[in-house]
Amino acid sequence: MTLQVSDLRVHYRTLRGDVRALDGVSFSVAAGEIMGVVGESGCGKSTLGKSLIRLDNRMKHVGGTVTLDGENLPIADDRAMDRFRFTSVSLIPQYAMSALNPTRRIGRLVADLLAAHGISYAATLPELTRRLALVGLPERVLENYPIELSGGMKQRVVLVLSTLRDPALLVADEVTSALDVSTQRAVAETLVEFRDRGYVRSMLVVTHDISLVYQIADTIMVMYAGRLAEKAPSDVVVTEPLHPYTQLLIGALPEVGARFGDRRLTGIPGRPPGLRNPPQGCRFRARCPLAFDKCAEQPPFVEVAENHQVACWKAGS
Amino acid sequence: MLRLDGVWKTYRLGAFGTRELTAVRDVSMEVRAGEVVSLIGESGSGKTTIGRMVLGLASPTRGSITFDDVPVGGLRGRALRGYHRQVQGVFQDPFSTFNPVFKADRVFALVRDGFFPSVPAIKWRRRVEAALEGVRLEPADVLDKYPHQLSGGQLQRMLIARALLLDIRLLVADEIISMLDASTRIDVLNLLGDLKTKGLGVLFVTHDLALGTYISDRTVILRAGEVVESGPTDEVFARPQHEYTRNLLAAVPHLHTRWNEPVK
Amino acid sequence: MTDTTEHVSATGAPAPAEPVTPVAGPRRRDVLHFALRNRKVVGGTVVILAFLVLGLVAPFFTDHGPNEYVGPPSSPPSADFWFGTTTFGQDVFLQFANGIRSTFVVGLLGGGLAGLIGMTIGFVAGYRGGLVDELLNMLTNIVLVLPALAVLIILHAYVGITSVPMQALFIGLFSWPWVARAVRAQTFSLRSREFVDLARLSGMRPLAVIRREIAPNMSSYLFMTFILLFGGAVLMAATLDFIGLGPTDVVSLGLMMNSAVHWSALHLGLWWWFVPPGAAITAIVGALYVMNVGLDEVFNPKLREM
Amino acid sequence: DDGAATSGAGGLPGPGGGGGAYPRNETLYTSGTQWGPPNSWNPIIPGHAMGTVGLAYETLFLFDPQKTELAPWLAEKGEWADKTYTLTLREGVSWGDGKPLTADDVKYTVELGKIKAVPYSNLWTWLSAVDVVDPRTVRFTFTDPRIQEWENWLYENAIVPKHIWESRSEADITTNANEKPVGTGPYEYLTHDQDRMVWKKKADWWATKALSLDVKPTYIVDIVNSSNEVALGLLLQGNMDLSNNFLPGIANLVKGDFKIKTYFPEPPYMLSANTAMLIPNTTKAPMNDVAFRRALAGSIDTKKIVEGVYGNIVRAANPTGLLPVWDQFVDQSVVSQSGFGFDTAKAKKTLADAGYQDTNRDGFVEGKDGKPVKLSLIVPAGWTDWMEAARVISASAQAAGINVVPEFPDAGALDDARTAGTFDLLLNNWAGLSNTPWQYYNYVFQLPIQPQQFAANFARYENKAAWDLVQKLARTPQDAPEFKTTMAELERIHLTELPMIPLWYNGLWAQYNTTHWTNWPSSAGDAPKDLPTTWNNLWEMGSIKMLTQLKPVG
Amino acid sequence: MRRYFGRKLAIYALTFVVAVTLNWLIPRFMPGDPVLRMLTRTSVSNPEAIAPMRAYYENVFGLDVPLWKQYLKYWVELFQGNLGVSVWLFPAPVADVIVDAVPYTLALLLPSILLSWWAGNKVGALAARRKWLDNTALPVSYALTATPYMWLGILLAWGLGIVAGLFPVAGGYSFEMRPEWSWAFVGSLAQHWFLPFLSLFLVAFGGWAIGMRNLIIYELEADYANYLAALGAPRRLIRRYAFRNALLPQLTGLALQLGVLVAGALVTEIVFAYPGLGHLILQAIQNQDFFLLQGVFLFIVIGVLAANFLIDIVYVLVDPRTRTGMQGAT
Ligand SMILES: Nc1ncnc2c1ncn2[C@@H]1O[C@H](COP(=O)(O)OP(=O)(O)OP(=O)(O)O)[C@@H](O)[C@H]1O
Ligand SMILES: Nc1ncnc2c1ncn2[C@@H]1O[C@H](COP(=O)(O)OP(=O)(O)OP(=O)(O)O)[C@@H](O)[C@H]1O
Ligand SMILES: [Mg+2]
Ligand SMILES: [Mg+2]
Repeated sequence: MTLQVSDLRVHYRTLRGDVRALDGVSFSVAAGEIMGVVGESGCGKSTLGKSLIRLDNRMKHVGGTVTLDGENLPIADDRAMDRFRFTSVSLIPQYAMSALNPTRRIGRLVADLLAAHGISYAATLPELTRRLALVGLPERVLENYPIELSGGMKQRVVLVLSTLRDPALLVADEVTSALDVSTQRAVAETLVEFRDRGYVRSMLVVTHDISLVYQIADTIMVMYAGRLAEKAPSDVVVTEPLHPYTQLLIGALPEVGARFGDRRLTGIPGRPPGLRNPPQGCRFRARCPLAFDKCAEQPPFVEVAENHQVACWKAGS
Repeated sequence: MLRLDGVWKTYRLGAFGTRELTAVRDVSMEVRAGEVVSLIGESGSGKTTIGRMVLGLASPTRGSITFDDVPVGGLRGRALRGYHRQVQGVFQDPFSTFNPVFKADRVFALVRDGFFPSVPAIKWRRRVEAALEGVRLEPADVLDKYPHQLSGGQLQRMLIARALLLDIRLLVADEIISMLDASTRIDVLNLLGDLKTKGLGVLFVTHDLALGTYISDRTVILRAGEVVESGPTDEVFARPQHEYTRNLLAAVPHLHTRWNEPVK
Repeated sequence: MTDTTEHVSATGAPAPAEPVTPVAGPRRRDVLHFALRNRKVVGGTVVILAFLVLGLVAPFFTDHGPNEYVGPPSSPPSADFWFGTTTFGQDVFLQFANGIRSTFVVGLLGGGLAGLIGMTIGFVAGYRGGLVDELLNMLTNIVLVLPALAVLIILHAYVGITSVPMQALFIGLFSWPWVARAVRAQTFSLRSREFVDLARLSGMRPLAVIRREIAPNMSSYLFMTFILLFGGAVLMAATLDFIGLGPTDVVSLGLMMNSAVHWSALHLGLWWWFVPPGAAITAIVGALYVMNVGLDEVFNPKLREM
Repeated sequence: DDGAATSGAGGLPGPGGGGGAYPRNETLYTSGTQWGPPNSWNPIIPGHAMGTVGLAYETLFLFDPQKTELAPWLAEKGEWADKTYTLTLREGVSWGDGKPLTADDVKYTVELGKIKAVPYSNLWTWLSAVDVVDPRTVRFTFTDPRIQEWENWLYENAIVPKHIWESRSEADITTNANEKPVGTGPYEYLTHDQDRMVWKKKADWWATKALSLDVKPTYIVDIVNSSNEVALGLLLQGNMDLSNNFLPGIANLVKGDFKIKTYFPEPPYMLSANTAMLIPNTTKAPMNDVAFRRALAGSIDTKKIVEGVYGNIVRAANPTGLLPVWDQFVDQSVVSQSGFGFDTAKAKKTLADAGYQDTNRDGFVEGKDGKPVKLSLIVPAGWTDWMEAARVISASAQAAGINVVPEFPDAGALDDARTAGTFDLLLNNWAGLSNTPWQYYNYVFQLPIQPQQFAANFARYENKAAWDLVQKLARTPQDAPEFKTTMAELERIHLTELPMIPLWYNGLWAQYNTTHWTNWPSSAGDAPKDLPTTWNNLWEMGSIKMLTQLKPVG
Repeated sequence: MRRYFGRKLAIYALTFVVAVTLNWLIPRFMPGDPVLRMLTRTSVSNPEAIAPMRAYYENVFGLDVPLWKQYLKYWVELFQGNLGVSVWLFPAPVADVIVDAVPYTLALLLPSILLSWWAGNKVGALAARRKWLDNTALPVSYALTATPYMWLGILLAWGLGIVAGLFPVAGGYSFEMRPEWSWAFVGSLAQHWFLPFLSLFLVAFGGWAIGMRNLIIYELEADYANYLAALGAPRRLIRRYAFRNALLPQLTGLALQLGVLVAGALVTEIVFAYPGLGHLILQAIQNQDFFLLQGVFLFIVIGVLAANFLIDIVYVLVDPRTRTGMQGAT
């Protein structure tokens, strides 16, 4: 087992009180697994990704533990985490387009970063060029400034840079959202390839595009309002979802060829609850067609089938 | 109803317009009443530019755009206002279509200021409520609120309601759902579908092929400002003629089908 | 790259930076909430108001003019003359209070005019774009590199600056360029926002679009700009007054320093004559700058200290 | 002001130290003349560096203000014979390059006046010829022997060396900076910089032998004024020996223990240098009315100006406006009969009697036409003492019901207004110390009125009789009994008509620091009585002798 | 990049032409006549002399030819370095007068601009990361940048010069000295230079420190800083990057500030009776010396334009963003 997250709680501090963006999340990711994290906007996906690598100064670790390969990740301690970053855990941020210092040539940037970790740039250069070639970038890009590269190129540079030290875990946050369909496919397939080549052991792919994540992930985890709703192998989530939220979500996705006249798809009525004062019990209750009295109580996130966990009172039965 | 004939749009850039950028090249197409035409293309292919020209927000460099055989480009003042009574637009990002400083229902007040200054307030309010109900919004839910207090879906529906206040015949919908959550998207699409059946013509701009097919009758595929393929939606998707269209279709992620598997 | 220049104002103090975060309605209450809790904003405002009140009220409590010889010459601060007297026996405190008044007038008028010109040019250039933009931009650049004080000196030599409003006018005429640049850049980014298109689809004319749609989105930015312009105008006026190029028929803080120096207050040890006016300018302008930074923190959540 | 008097600007090598320093006890530091970087040593055109005329170039005569008569200098004597004047040069005077001074130099200098751009070109309207009789004798033949004006010329204009100057073109003569002045005087040009002018004593000077006069300072460093307070600072620190600046507050320092002295140890501290006049524009109503001018004159609280504005370093003017040196010519009976003094009540009555009434009850009288009278008194911006004085004048005139408002246009605009006659009231002091009161009355009454008045009669007051008297005065020797009667008549006209209103005498600002040099001119019994100044045009009134009287300390 | 420079140069050239033209125009259409001024100075009292002297001076000042010729001549002479003749310091050529004064002004301006920029940025960057420094340096910086130049000058002159007697408060070097290469002389120069320099330095310093501090805070919030932190880069590296990037707007700020700094220098020179352009400009005004005023103004404009251009070049060298795709921008 590579990553083990148990009962992780991370809040955002605001003047109006804490936003409980992650409110008791437990899951694990196996070695070699690509796990997709999906959910509506604001459900806490990025927070989860960030928590595993770097809490920004507005985030607060409230509870829970994270272990990687059996070793505890001190996620609340910024300094102590430095030992793990880049080498054990790494990140492709949502903002890959602006993640590179605009006034440094890319080669220099990499060299600076490596030097800071005590690694020789010259020694790493062959591997670096090999990986750049793998994602279709010439060695020349190292001489370029970020502004001279297109969005897709920057995205791939960040991908190579983030995985340069073969981290055990890579968090890829919305890496394809800003791209064209064709580039999107190329980048997504590269992620899989990197896993296959062992450049990264496991991966957390955060996105809101279920169709996309279905293409590459082994497991899909559905989040709702700061909690986990369902986690299962991707085929299972897409074909036999158990949580009513997952079901409605999948049902709202039009397929190429689906026509308005033929079959009318429906959305999920209502909006997710605010996370500052989330309701007691099941958080989907207000929008759930199946809601009943028991839902006033928080349903546990339990395994209902092999590798299939759901947090719903109705799902187990 | 709406016709584009050999439309070109060239932007002048740089000092005193010394550099040129052709965003739209020789585009011809047509939107009829009660028909949804989707305009599909990757980023920068000129979709928005076409939409803006149709709305009279930009004028074509060459070629003509006519609405009921009246050229749109030459409309000024009163005539342009008359045109906007019939043709309206809804844009990609609902949050930036509403001025965040003001309450969301200001968009209705603006319509009244611009087109119906003589309608009394009470009567106008009733018409707004009717329009909101037309897009399946509860007036009490959305009136008197600031944009950020409303969801993207609600906002997009308000914009459509705003357009409906004007008895429009053509709606330019520029990526109106790309910023919405999957679950809300479908609501907006369904609404457009309903309006179409009531005779509204829609120019549906999108880069999402899956959504393009859901309500559209005909599809125009655009690449670098040029039309590469157009025809009835089913046909274009089932039998893409152009290499570019085929590549595009192949890259679309399908639920239930992986990229490397044949499409079911 | 133009946009990077907007961080620094003409006065060297930080200008409101970063793209505008429009302040939405209920967030207005937020703004007030944060403003009232921001030490910089509150402190700055208190200082400014205190001086303003002093300038407005104090002259009413005496029956003689600030230039009258009312006391013994060159006497140090005392109960009768709080800030002492000049070599002629004028009441320094009275001059001080009157000087603050003209300081505020210059700040308001000069800053206001510069703001008005800068905004007009910035809005028009940013909104219209194209050739109009090019021309206005060129104008802006020209005025920007002309050293304002040198131009004002030249102007004074030829025209003569004879009253506070006139001084404010000239100062306003030459301190707008950075505002125009900044406003242009902001307008440029706001212009492409879709609510502008929507307004046009609702039959709004360009001027109305600028006034009713674009400007309200920049209100916080414009306010901060005005604060900086106010401070800049005050400093500029003090400089002009000091070198004897200001209006001479009123009392101003710069003129007080000018007189003090001219009548050898430094060597005669009349420190009470030249210390208060400079201190007041420093305090007013400093308070404005501090207030500006405070407001920046209020309007820009990124900078808010938790 | 404690510590202000500590000397030494700190740390710098003191007297005699450092190779580049001027020995302190041989150097005189002065200021008050030069307001900009020294840039011209051409004695012919105005604006030359301090000492160009006086230290380097010299005049034929000096004027002795104590005795009010010319004293021979480069010339030994001069004699009138009807319309000719014969001048004899002193023996043994030589130029800085060793060549002797000759009659040719004098002839050459006078004939420079034939160039229109030379300021004394008008000389040739009443002079007809200059003849060299022998190397030491020159004869001047006049068409109109204006004795007073000629004497004025004789001591005000420096003689230049023909052998050096004759090669210069006309334009060159009036535009050349003459950077290497060669003169007959006791000093030669050493160096200059932006903020200073340095003169060095010449090895031999004719007056040492001829008159037993020896200038004491080896170096004179004249510091360019940037402002009066800088001068005060330097003076207090002992870094300046003679300041000819207007230094407000100096009275306190003279009384204190700062080693600072002035000519008089008590008010007015300074000698008087010129008369500050309030000039009404007599072409405009109501200033064209004598009664109004009289009321205006009586309404002004001169004492307040003297005490409040100047702290007693000036003195109130005699109603005639004649400087104290001319006291012997002031006819006291005329003054007591027609003089004026500050009396608000009387001024009000004068106004009322003349028909000026406050009909609209705003506190100010209206003109005879019933229109409000509002007179602006202009004073150049930046002339702080005059600005204050203008405020006092305005306040006291207003108290008498005359609405005078001070305005401070810039100096150039004021020049324009004065020259073109577009002002109401202004202050002016251009009649200063000179060899003859003729100059004063020429200033007051000069005719004809030109569209532009450059130097005199700014009031534009036309009185043919007075002007005839002034011309008569020009031709009358001072010792003739006629001179006195003509003066009395002019004084009477001036006081009854008041075309210009004399207010106070500006001082011959001079303050000395006695740390390094003593024996300065002073009113004290046996002290020298020369004019203690470096101002241009005053060296030739005997200031040069001040340098021969100084004594170094230690 | 060629295009970028071309454009910049065009703007500067245009500004220059406008400034020169204004400079030429104003004295010719404003009241106040230099010839009159000269006549007044020479106190021409005899009426017959006025006309010939007027003609003579009009010729000297070049005012006796048609306007367009005057304008052309003005340009031609400008390029020959001939700025006309000073009225106040007649007959000195304006160019000479300025050349004599410029070394002093430059000696004040260059070090104070460069040092305050350097030190202000350093301190600002430090303040951005040390709370205690932030709490002390920042208020001081605000007070400094809000201080009118002359007031600080007056305070320094009074406190350190007059009361404490540590520094002289007038002149370019001791009046007891003759220029030469000796330690004593250089020391004297430095001693006279120090206070005016200090007051310029301090005011400017405050502005830069605040600017840098705020910019650094923005930069540290930037995405690239976050990304680097996520990759475990040490704070040192991140701050180095932030500092470098924050310097760019500070550089543009420097260009914008030049005019203000020059103005500050003029006023400071006046307070300290320092023999630079400031004193000249003041006297030129008081003496209505248009030609000198024009000359000084022109000199300042050229100086500011040249410095701006220099900064533009430096900017391009340090900011890659100006080199690509930004040709359209100013
Ligand atoms: N800096 C912050 N301060 C306060 N609340 C925050 C902050 N950042 C995020 N949140 C809140 O935390 C919750 C989770 O945010 P998060 O960014 O993890 O969502 P997400 O699932 O990644 O959404 P998206 O799909 O839009 O990226 C949201 O309700 C959001 O409003
Ligand atoms: N106002 C403008 N001035 C100059 N160029 C423009 C302008 N608007 C658009 N363009 C350019 O025209 C081209 C087409 O732009 P357009 O916005 O129409 O594309 P799009 O297909 O809508 O792309 P997207 O999917 O990103 O919205 C782009 O290269 C764009 O940069
Ligand atoms: Mg678009
Ligand atoms: Mg009246």
